[in-house]
Amino acid sequence: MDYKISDIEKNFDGKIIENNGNNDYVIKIDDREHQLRILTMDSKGIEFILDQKYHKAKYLSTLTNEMNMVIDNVPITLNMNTHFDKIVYKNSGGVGSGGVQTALKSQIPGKVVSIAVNEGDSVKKGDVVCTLESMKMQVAVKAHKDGVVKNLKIKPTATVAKGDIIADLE
Amino acid sequence: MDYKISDIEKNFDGKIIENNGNNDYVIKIDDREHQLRILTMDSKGIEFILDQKYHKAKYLSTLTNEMNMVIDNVPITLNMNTHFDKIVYKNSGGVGSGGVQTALKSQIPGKVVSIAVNEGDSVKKGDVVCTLESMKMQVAVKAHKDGVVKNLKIKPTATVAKGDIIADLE
Amino acid sequence: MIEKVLIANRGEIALRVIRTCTALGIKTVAVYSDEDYNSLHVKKATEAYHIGEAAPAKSYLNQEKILEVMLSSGADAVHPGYGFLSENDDFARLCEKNKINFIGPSADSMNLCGDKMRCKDAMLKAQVPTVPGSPGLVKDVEEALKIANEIKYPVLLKSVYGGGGRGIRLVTNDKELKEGFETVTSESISAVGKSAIIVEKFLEKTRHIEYQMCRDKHGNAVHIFERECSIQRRNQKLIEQTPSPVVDQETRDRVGELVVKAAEAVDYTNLGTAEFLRSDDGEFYFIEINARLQVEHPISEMVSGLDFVKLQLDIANGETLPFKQSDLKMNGYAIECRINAEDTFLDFAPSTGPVPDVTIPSGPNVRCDTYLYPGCTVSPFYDSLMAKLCTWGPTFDESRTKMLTALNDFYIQGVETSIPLYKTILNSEEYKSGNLSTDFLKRYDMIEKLTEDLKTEKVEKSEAAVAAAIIHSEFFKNRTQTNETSNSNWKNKLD
Amino acid sequence: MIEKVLIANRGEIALRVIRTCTALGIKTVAVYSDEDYNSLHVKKATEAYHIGEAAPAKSYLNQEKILEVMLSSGADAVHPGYGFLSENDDFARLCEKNKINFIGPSADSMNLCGDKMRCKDAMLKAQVPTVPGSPGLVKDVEEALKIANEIKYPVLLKSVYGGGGRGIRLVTNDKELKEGFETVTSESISAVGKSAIIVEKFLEKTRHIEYQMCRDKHGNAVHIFERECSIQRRNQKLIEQTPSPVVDQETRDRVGELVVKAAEAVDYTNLGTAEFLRSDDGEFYFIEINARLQVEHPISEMVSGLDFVKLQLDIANGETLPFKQSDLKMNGYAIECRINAEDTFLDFAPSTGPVPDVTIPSGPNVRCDTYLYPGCTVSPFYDSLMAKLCTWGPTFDESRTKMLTALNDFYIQGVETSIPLYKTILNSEEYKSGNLSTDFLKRYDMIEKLTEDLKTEKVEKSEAAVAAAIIHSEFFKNRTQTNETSNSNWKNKLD
Repeated sequence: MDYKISDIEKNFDGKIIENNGNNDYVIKIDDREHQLRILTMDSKGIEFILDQKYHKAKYLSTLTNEMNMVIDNVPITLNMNTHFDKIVYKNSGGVGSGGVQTALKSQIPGKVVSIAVNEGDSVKKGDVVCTLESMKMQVAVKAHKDGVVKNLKIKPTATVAKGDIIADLE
Repeated sequence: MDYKISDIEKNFDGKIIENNGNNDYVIKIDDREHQLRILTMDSKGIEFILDQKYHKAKYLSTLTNEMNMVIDNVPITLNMNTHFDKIVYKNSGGVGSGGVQTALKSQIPGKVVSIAVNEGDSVKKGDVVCTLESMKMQVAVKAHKDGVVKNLKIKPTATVAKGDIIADLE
Repeated sequence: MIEKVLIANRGEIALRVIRTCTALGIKTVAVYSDEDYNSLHVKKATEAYHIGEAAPAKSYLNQEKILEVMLSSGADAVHPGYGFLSENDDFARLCEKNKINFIGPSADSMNLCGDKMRCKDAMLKAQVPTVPGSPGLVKDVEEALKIANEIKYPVLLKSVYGGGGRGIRLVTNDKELKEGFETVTSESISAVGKSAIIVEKFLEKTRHIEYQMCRDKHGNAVHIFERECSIQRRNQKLIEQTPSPVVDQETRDRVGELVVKAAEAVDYTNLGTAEFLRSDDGEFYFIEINARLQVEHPISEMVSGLDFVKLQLDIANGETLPFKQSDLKMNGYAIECRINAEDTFLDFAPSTGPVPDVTIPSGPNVRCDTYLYPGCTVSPFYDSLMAKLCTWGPTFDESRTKMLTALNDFYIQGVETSIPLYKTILNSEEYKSGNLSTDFLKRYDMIEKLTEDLKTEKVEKSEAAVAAAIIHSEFFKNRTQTNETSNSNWKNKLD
Repeated sequence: MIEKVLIANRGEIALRVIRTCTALGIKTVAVYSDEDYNSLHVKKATEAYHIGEAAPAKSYLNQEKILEVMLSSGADAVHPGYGFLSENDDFARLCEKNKINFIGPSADSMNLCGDKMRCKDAMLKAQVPTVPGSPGLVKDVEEALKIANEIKYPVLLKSVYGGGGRGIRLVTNDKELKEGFETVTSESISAVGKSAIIVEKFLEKTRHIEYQMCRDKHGNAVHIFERECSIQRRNQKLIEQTPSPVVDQETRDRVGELVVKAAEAVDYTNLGTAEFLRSDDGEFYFIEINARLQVEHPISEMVSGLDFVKLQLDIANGETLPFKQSDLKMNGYAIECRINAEDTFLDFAPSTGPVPDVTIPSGPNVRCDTYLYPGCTVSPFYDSLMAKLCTWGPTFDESRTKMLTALNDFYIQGVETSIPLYKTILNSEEYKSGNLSTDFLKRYDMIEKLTEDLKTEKVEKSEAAVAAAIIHSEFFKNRTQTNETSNSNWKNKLD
């Protein structure tokens, strides 16, 4: 299996090569063999000793090809596939045909204190679309691309969650 | 429902008299009414505010008429019945007819280091039956009654758990 | 004698106050909003009363409701914490009127501290230096020129009606001042319809250094040393330490005497803080008084060995300070990191929500004041401070390395935190050498350094992460098979 | 310079050593038995090696196996903790031979400290007072009578082959001595076939007071104050505190000088402890040296501000002590409670097994050194010490009340603990007034007091317990109904 870690160039090739029972394994990552012993494991996480070093991982979310984990308190996103090159190709193809998303999403949760645009307005990337308040702070939500405001989804004093769509910019 | 707490003479009469929804209740214990709000609850425990005071209980074990809990770090055993007098009567009747148990149980876990008796020996209450080792300490297990040793269940170097039967004293 | 204290606050500071009261056998009354039913301060207090909706105005700022609880619960004193009503002199007066012991300064003193112009006046009279500039508004450009030449350029022209960077201009000579005076006046008039300008010396590479002050009701006053709080973002303190690397004993004593004068000048009682700017040439300028217990008080507790909440209670009880200035000795080095729920890479935007899991660091000389527990929630209604992580060491470096270990141990699931940034800062040569200033983050490109550090950390953990992923896949493959064949090995490991 | 330390131990002391090494950037190597795969010291070390079966002889006492790991892991030093191999001079010699830095005294010094007769001789030569009595064996009843009259009655007659209270007799006059001499001789002969008697002064209401000693490889020595450890059961310390309520500065200095002499007398290097008995008339008598870091070292760290493991590493590295005696100042009051897995009501019998849940107390000036975590196991193979709970305060009473709060917060599910007993002791007038002695528990009927306290606690919690039971019944009644009717209120509360 091929593994790719976000923000790191290098790919890793990893597999189990021996199961010695009693929760002891030999795994191979690229060209090196490692001793691995599972201490505890359930669907939420694993504690193990890799060679002579203890590690603790929590699985936050797992999809077929992507896994979010926190290992030794460091958050890491892994992509995996039996043949990694294909996936990279497919993904970049997808981005090419779809272009930048139209939906402007809020990156923070908060209460809407003001809206700077109306439907149909033209905005440039970086223009303020609305201002949210959270934890006594006011934070501006800015346009992520040039476009015309469509489907403005928010109202003053309404509450938005992280990831909620503010409007479409078409 | 009647409630009896071990080591405390007093009985308590308790019931719910109102369920106001939103996890708010009015309960009555003896003659006093109390406001109760559940904060969290599952099969293992409950957090609640009784009048203006927070409490946290863990349910360790529950039988039909008996409940072991730890409330605010204090372990408490409750007996409960719709009519408590009957139970007291029944229990004392049971003890009267059955007498003291014959089985001598170990009150600690440990390894058997020596056995002071043989089957068929007569022992008096307080005589040493065997010695166990645990945490580098040697602890004597003493006869809980006069009797003749029957069914000696232990062997030197064997391990016994807390509550295991050492022998019957008949 | 105070026997029952209502704490008109929430979060870690409410817990802090409860802790000392419990140890002293004093009963505590917590108040809580709809958002805080499951908060620790509710659980730890002797009694807890619900006071209203989540929005502060409807609960923690609701003076009438809080007074009602004080009276019905029989509390004889109130601790305001920081924020909320802590510097509201109306509230202090309301308590005074109802014979509730307000644990803090008198309403009059608080009012004076809160009025920056009157407070500055009081300091000038007491000969406590403030930032040089016009004593009040300047009436015309000629007066501005005269003052600028007295206090020396560069100076700032500020419209008192401005704010947030508007109506403010930095000028370095007479020509720029003349132009600037005009611009600031017109900007201010166009914005708010009027203009009123003050002139103030512009200080470069300033440090924020503050002094803990302490004065009883009999007029005995001491300072309990300084704290340096220069590492900030948007004027919000992030990391504090004591002693300051630029305050030696001579300076500590000299400025400390000014602090005692400052406390006397406003007839301050109880604990408070006098804030100063220190310019790069070593001069101290008074800015303002924080008329309350401060967020960063734990580090001063660590180097003084005193319990400040106990001291507050004793002073509120009318007791005399149990020590003189000469009895107080500074012992070792303490650092505080404010663990905020915020996204460093999103310009410190707030991050809120459920926290399913948390690991709180502990150990000798590690102190963590926090409201976090596994399963709690970081609410968007209140401020972003989740925890105050403090460490102490007999040397600065022992305190710093202890902090790094504690930051590594601190795990908060579900929200973004400032922990990674602090690791980068504490590892930087600039921090180690005490090269601090209020523009520290920008001056030394800390956010860029952080990006690099995070990448390095990922590289270090990559093999272990791949190993965890391999086993996870194996686990699910096996689990599927278990339905048919018995695989007790894996089964045992399932919870 | 030490760069990688193998810790030949387990439990809380292994964690303690790892903590300081991590802060100093020194790598750590843990070793573990079959019983300890899931122990925290395995998880916190840089590397961890399995060394054998659960029984100590097969793992933590297995010198060859531990040496093998030292060599293969590249460790350049070994920390023995306390117990296990820590006072085994063969092991210290094995390390010396293999050029591994043993963090402790030299093998020769350790050997001398471990031989009580030779050590006592060395102390007498150095004019450190020991318990008065015969210098060695007495040859007959006449010699015994002579010595008894020199050192004054009451005296103890002890057969050196006795032990556990056998072959020992308290006598108060010549007549009793003559009878006693005969009885002890015959008891000893009937038990072990031979007799050899020593005479020793019997001390009443004694206190156990010990001194932390510290000496570098260049002969510089200091004491780091005393600890009083009088509260014991079966000669095992339960509660320790520093300073001792009966040691004033004059006494501290005077006995402290003896301690430095004692360290020199046995050429002691690194950290150790000199134990004394203090008789009711205020005299101090040397008993023995503990040639290692002690269990109760945290309270001395708290009042001295020093990190003892760092100090050990520095001394092992051949560094010179960074302070003189006059630099050391005692600051505040510290208490330690040893949280044991034992049943107070079953004559302190061990209690072992899984610990599904645990809450570890924390907060300012609370330190808890422990291997416990939710889901861990208390093993029957090792000693019963689960945690060392320590508190500090600027006054004794602040330290004591802080300890009570921490004991209340400490929750350990699954095993019996000594926590309730400590609450009773710390609340007693006898403890508060410093009325300590090694027979404290019996003298003041503490077990009976505990029984009363536990009952009171139950009475206080009875209404809340009944309320919890009522709701529990309702919950199960409703859960049964939920199958038919929708009861969303209850459903929401189920996890």
